[in-house]
Amino acid sequence: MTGIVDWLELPLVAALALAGWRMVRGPSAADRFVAFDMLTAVAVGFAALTAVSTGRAAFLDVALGLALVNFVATAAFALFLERNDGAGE
Amino acid sequence: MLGAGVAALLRRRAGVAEAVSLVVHGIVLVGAMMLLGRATQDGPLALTVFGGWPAAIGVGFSARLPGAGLVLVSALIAFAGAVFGHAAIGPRRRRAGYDALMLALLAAVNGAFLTTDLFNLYVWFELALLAALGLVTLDRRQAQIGGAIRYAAFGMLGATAILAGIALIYGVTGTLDLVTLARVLGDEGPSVATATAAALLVGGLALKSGLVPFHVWLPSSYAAAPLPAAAVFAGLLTKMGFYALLVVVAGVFGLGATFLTPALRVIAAATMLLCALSALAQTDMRRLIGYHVVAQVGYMAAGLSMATPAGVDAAVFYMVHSMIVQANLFFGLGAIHRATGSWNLRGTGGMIRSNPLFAFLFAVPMLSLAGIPPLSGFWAKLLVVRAAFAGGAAWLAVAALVAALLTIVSVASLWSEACWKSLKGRRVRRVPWSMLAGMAILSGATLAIGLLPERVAIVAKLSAAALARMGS
Amino acid sequence: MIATLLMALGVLFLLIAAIGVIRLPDALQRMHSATKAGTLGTALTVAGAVLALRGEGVGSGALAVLFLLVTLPIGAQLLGRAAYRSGTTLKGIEQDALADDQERPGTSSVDRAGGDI
Amino acid sequence: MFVLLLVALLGSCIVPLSARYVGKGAGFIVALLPFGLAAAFVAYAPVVERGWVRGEGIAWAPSLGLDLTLRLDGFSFLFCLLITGIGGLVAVYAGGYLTDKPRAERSRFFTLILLFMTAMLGTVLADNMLLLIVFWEATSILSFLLIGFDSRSARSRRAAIMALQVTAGGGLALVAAAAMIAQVTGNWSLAAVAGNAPQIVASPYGVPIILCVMIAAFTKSAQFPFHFWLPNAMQAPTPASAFLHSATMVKLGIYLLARFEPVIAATWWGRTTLITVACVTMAVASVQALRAESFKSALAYSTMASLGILVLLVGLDGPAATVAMIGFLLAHAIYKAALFFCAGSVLHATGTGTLRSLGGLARKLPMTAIACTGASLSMAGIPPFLGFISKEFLFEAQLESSWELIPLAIAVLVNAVMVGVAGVVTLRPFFLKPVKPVKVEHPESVSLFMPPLLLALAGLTISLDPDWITRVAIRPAVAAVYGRAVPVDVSVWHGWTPMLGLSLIVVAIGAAIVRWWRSIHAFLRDAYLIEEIGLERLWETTVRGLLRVSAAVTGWVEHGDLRRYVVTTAVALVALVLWSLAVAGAAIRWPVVDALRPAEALVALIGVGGAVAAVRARNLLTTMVAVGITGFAVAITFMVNGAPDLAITQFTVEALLVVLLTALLLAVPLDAARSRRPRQRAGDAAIATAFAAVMFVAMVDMTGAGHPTPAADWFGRMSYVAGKGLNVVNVILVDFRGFDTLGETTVIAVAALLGASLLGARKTEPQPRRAVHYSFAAASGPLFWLLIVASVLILWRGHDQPGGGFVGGLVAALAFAVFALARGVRSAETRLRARPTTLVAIGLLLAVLSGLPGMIAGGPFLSQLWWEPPAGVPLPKLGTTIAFDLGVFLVVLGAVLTFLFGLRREGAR
Amino acid sequence: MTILYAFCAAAIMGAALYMILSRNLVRILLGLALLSTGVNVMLFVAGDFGSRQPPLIRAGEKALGEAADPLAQALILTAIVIGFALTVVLATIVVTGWRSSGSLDARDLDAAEQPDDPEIREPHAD
Amino acid sequence: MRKPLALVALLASFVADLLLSSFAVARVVLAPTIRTHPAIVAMPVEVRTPWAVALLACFTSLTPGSTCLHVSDDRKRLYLHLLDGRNPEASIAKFRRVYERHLLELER
Ligand code: NA
Ligand code: NA
Repeated sequence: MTGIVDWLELPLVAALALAGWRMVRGPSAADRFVAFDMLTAVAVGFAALTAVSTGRAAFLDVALGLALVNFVATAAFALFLERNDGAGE
Repeated sequence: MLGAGVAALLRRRAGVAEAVSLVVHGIVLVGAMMLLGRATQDGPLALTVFGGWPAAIGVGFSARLPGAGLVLVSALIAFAGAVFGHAAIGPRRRRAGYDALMLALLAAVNGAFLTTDLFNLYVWFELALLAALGLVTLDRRQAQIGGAIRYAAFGMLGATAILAGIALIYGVTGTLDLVTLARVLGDEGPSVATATAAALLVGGLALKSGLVPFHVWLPSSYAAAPLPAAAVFAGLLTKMGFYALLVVVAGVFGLGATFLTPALRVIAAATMLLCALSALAQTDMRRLIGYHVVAQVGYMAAGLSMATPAGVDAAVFYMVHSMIVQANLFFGLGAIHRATGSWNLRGTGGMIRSNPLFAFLFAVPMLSLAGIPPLSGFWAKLLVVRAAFAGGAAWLAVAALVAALLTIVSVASLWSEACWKSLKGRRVRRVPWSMLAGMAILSGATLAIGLLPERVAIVAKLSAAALARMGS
Repeated sequence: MIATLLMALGVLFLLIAAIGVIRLPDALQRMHSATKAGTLGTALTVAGAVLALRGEGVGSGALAVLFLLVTLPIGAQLLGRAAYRSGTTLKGIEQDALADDQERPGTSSVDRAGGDI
Repeated sequence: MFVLLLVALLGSCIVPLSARYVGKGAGFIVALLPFGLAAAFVAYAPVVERGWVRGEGIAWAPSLGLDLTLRLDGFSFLFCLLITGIGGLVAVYAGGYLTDKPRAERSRFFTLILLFMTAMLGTVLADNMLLLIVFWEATSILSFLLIGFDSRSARSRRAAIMALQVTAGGGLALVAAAAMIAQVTGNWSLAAVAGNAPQIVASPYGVPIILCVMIAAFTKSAQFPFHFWLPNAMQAPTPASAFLHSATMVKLGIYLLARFEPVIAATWWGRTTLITVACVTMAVASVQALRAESFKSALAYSTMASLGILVLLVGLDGPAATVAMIGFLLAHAIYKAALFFCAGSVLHATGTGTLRSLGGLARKLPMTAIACTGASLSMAGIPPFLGFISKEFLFEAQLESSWELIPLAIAVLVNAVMVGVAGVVTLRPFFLKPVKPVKVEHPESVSLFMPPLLLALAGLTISLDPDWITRVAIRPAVAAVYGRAVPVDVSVWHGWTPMLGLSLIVVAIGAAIVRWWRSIHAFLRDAYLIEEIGLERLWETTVRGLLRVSAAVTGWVEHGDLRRYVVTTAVALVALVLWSLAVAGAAIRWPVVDALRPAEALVALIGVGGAVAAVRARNLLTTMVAVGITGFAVAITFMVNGAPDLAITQFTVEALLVVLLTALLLAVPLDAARSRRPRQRAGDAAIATAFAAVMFVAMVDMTGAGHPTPAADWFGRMSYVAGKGLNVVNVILVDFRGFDTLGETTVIAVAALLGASLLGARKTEPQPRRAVHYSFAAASGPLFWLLIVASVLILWRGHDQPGGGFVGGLVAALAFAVFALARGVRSAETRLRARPTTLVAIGLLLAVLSGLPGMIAGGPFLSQLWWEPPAGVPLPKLGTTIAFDLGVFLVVLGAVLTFLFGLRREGAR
Repeated sequence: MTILYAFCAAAIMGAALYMILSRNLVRILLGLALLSTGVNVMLFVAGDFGSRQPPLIRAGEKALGEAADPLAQALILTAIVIGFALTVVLATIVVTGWRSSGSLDARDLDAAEQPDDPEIREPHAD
Repeated sequence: MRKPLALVALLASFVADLLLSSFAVARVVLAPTIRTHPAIVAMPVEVRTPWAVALLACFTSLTPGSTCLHVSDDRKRLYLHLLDGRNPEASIAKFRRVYERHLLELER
């Protein structure tokens, strides 16, 4: 099992690299944030694979945490793009 | 030790009322006295490991020297600062959290003085950095913000260097307990990793304590903080850095590890000379004294760089002296500002006629700073000069004496401008009693050390011995 | 075996999503790739992992997938409008029902936050 | 003796208070102290007379080498008599002189004078060199305070500072000398110096020691080239000038030289140096004395010349020189103090001190005129005054010593000038006709004319009946200085000797000077070149130059450019590391190369790629994103290497940084145009590369050393057994190293306080708010609760599973962030109900309090207690760690929210 | 792997230092954040990461088996949080500075360098 | 009894759509040349309750080739970004058939 998982990590790293590339290249801010979303998904995948390769479910907790927190970052990015913020209602 | 525990607890109360702050400072002072008593009587073994874990495993406080002695000094300064602050700190600043920040700062400083753990030391440095930043930005004036950015950037740089050094040491030894480290590192010669770690720690701590050329950010930060805080900066913050330097160089790595000595000597000489020289041309009093604060650290480093017990002894004595004197000098500047409305020498004057008691209380730290006997500064400088001669670095002694002459020149003109010169067209106001009382506490301490230096000298000697014993 | 298959599929989708993020011509289209293929890939991978662990951590895994399913579309909507409004270049757009939206600056005048940076 | 010093010290502080209550007579009351001391010292006369030395030692600070060893020998005794005797007269005189001054000021003056007297006594009595330095520096400081006593006058202040600069510099030289001597001999005793002379001279410190002693003495005794402070010191009130700057303090240098004579004489160049310096000083002083316009400065320069004579006499060898030195010391002190008193009286009476404009005062100040005449006759060396005897000694010493004629010639000339000055200062103000009538505002009073009169009288009586003073003072003093008893014959008439001839020559020349003083004076005044080349100007130029250098250096170092500061610091840090590596000279240990795991390697390299991208990005947003990639990659690296706690924390922190930093970026311009020139960038790149290289090498060596983990292993063994937790990291955080965490929590709390203070005060005007995305707004409620529940779970499970207070707090903060983003900061604040800072305070208190139960139970602070349910009861185990973790949770939550609310408000402005 | 990680830590720190040497305050801020990330990696390298097992004791067992270095992790955790706090505080100060001076240039911190004018009386420290 | 059924149907069609949409994207992405025909279209909405509108927006965002960009202020129109906008009417009709019907039933 572990061997296969190790191999599965490679495409994931490739995905990570691609997302990172888009994140840095842009060209627009929106592109970067799309890439950030992608990055989150890849990281969750990593957490799942690590859980399998170590046999510890604890890494699924990490996956959960990631899912929780990155949405907020995405939202913040989006609001940043719209330049709209929670000042005074 | 229990007293320290209670004090540590109370210190952290985020109380904002001045009364709470004053009471806490008083309690800490009493606790610190008990602590020093324990430290000198029981030897350096009074140890509390928080959480009740075995020594070298948990993080502990140890009432060893010189830390315990420095805690007493810092408690004294903080208490005097609280008294002084009665009139200097108004309700607006108190609402902004002045008291809580000062208490946090005191907690950080005392934590650093007492801790037995390298990483814990780093945590206290960060706490001190943040508390100091809070005090610097308390008034949110533009100059303060600029100073704060610089302060924060350099604080983080220094902390990073320290943390990197800690990482290397942990990687090599797998432990963070100071005593264990001293034993482990003392057994083997320097390796690339430990030598780098030592240099990083020394660099980071030199940055914290303001040694040349790591000092550039420091003098202006004194101009930015509200006065009693600036006094505490001068008295405690740079000395906290130097204390850690002392523990790292003389304790953890041991005086036998001489690979740092040549660099330290150059740094010390440069600090003494450059900063004493820089002080000459300053007209802003806070910057003037700020440069002297840094120059004084140079003297301590000179003592430490001798890598002899006598040198460490000198450094510890110098620390005790300099903490009290520099805090007091800043108190004095605050009082002058209160009376004349100016921080600039050109706008001050007439203090001796309007506030003769102030003039006396101010003269004590000034003369002590200049190293005039029989005040504490003289004995401190003497010990450094002697250690330098004895250690075969006569040039360092000469540098110390030249810097002392520059200091005298600068102090004399400060006295002349602030106290003697008459202030045309403006009435010089009375200095409030609370300010005088705060100064009196510290001036009294300076006089006491000057006239009865034996007690401090013994503590310094014991400290040097305790540091030397760490590794055995 | 099923677990491995699920994980492989999930990873594959993630990779495809990432390729989409690189290859698709504009931000809004890339977003399609990231949210859809990405969500599916993640869900499959986590499901496979839970299976491989014989049900251990099923709570966390299920919660994570659920949360992703809830948040990814919302994130996509947020980003989508934000991307649009920040004036990002839209390649080959054929119809724009939002063209009279006040918030979007002309694509030629580059907003300091959006635009090509 | 110790008691006497103590009495003097206390008396100096107490007695002058009387001046606040007593008017004119205060001087007499104050004078009781010095006179009483004088009487007490006279009681020692029998001891001293027999050549005994009285030493007293009290340990003071033995660890510093400081003990209170006092030593009274003939030389000290002579000084003590002079100090107390003249001190008393000065007090009396000052009582009359300062009648116009406010009482407080008068009292202050008396205090300073008496303190000065005490310091002088201490200096000459001290045997321990440290003790001597203590008193020596005290005289410098008191002199500074007295010269600047009239502190409103800028000239006074300037003169005081100059005097202090010179004399304190000399004091430091003395400190150096003492430290070196102690280094050589291991001993601080002054008396032991003479005995150790060969050892001192032979040591490598020999030359520096002698030079330092000479510098100390020359500065104090106003010898060339350190002489210029003395004439300026005449800004001091006249009683102080009389006491400090002529009779006593300036002679301390002579005292020191005399004590060190054995050491100086042991080198081939020592005596030559002394004599050369003395001759130059005498020559300069003579010229200046004739140029001087005012009464007091003429006296000052003549004092300088006299000090030159004394240095000359120390330098000359043979017993006669010593006898002459002692005799001249005594005579000079007596007549010069008297003359200063007279000068002061004239100044006081007329308000002017310029010699040319004075005249005819003999009628108005008759007693002063008499005193002045007497003292002047002594100064001029006219028999039967004491000055005559001392001058005879001087010439005898010259002739008997082994020196050439030049010093003799100069001494003759100088003495002639002194005759001239004595004549001028007596005849001109008192007996010659004034150019225009001089008005006398203050007539002379008893306290003003009595002291000079007594001194003038003393000059006469001593020479007529020298027996007592020779026996108790001169002879023992000579013996003390010379090292053995020397026959001393003090009498006016020695018969027809060569010395008498020289005296006659001197008087003749002096008379000529008096006769043609006006033209000589005018001629010399025109010679402005003298002023141009004056050392005083050189000194001031030097000090000004130093200030300029200081300003330039400060400007150069403190340029205000943060970048260059960082450059300095970074370069210094790298240099420090390289230097210590070079000194340590250790070789790199290479680690065993382990298998490369390709996926993880790629992740790590992506992290580096993010960092590189951050460096290259020109846009702040891109930079932030790139930094975020690095953080992400690092988090994944943590995760795949067995650190779920780190990963989850790092991810959460990255997300929060996005939320907070986008708020920052909303406020500032995103375009970060290049702020550095290409060459600067290249330099920076070099620095950064060097830094990275150094760190890399150190880390390689570190891993090469292996990873001993004694503490970590212990934690692994004990975590569940002692800490009741399965998650070892969390147990370390809340229990084993709970104190770290407490400190860290305090860090966060302080950060929150800071954020509240920086961000809280500014109230923003309400802005028209654009609607956020509809679905987001709708979903924010459920999302909020989902996140809250998750955060509580993370907190609760933290002890056994990844999680804990920190992450829990961060996640809870994210819940509020969702709310703030979707519905605005204000509604998030409303939902929170409490102020974030309140949460912080409660949390901190909770964390601290959780350490108390364990303490009450007898353990140290932060000992954690556990309650485990009885077997079979389905309750979770409870520990104080949970309270601790909850405290951390609340602090983190409150702190993050403080910044979240504040920064998002700030970003929205 | 260890050498690679060491390289990464060093490279990240080097890049961070280069950013800190810039004159744009926000770049400096981000550089400092990056620097603390780099140091955290360094701490990680300092710990023993011979195992990929998390330092979690398996249910039912009393002691930790083979696992990554928990102490290093605890230290990094503390360092992460402290670094985060400092970054945020610095960001706050930068924003405040931007609001009051309108500049992000590190050279414009000079205001703190100028000695105050004696003629202008500051508001009293009350 | 209708409501749970509607809910199940809704979720089922959603999961199916998620799979489909992922495959659709994969096809586009992996094609040798990228050929897309993006468009932004407006879709009228019948559901009235706020949560139903929000859900509709979410579902449209997860289905093949469409993302909701904006909900009009009066909640009567959704603006969708379509990856394949060559036949917008058909796409809109599908959304209304698949999702809005179930949502309307849930709304009752
Ligand atoms: Na002689
Ligand atoms: Na001769």
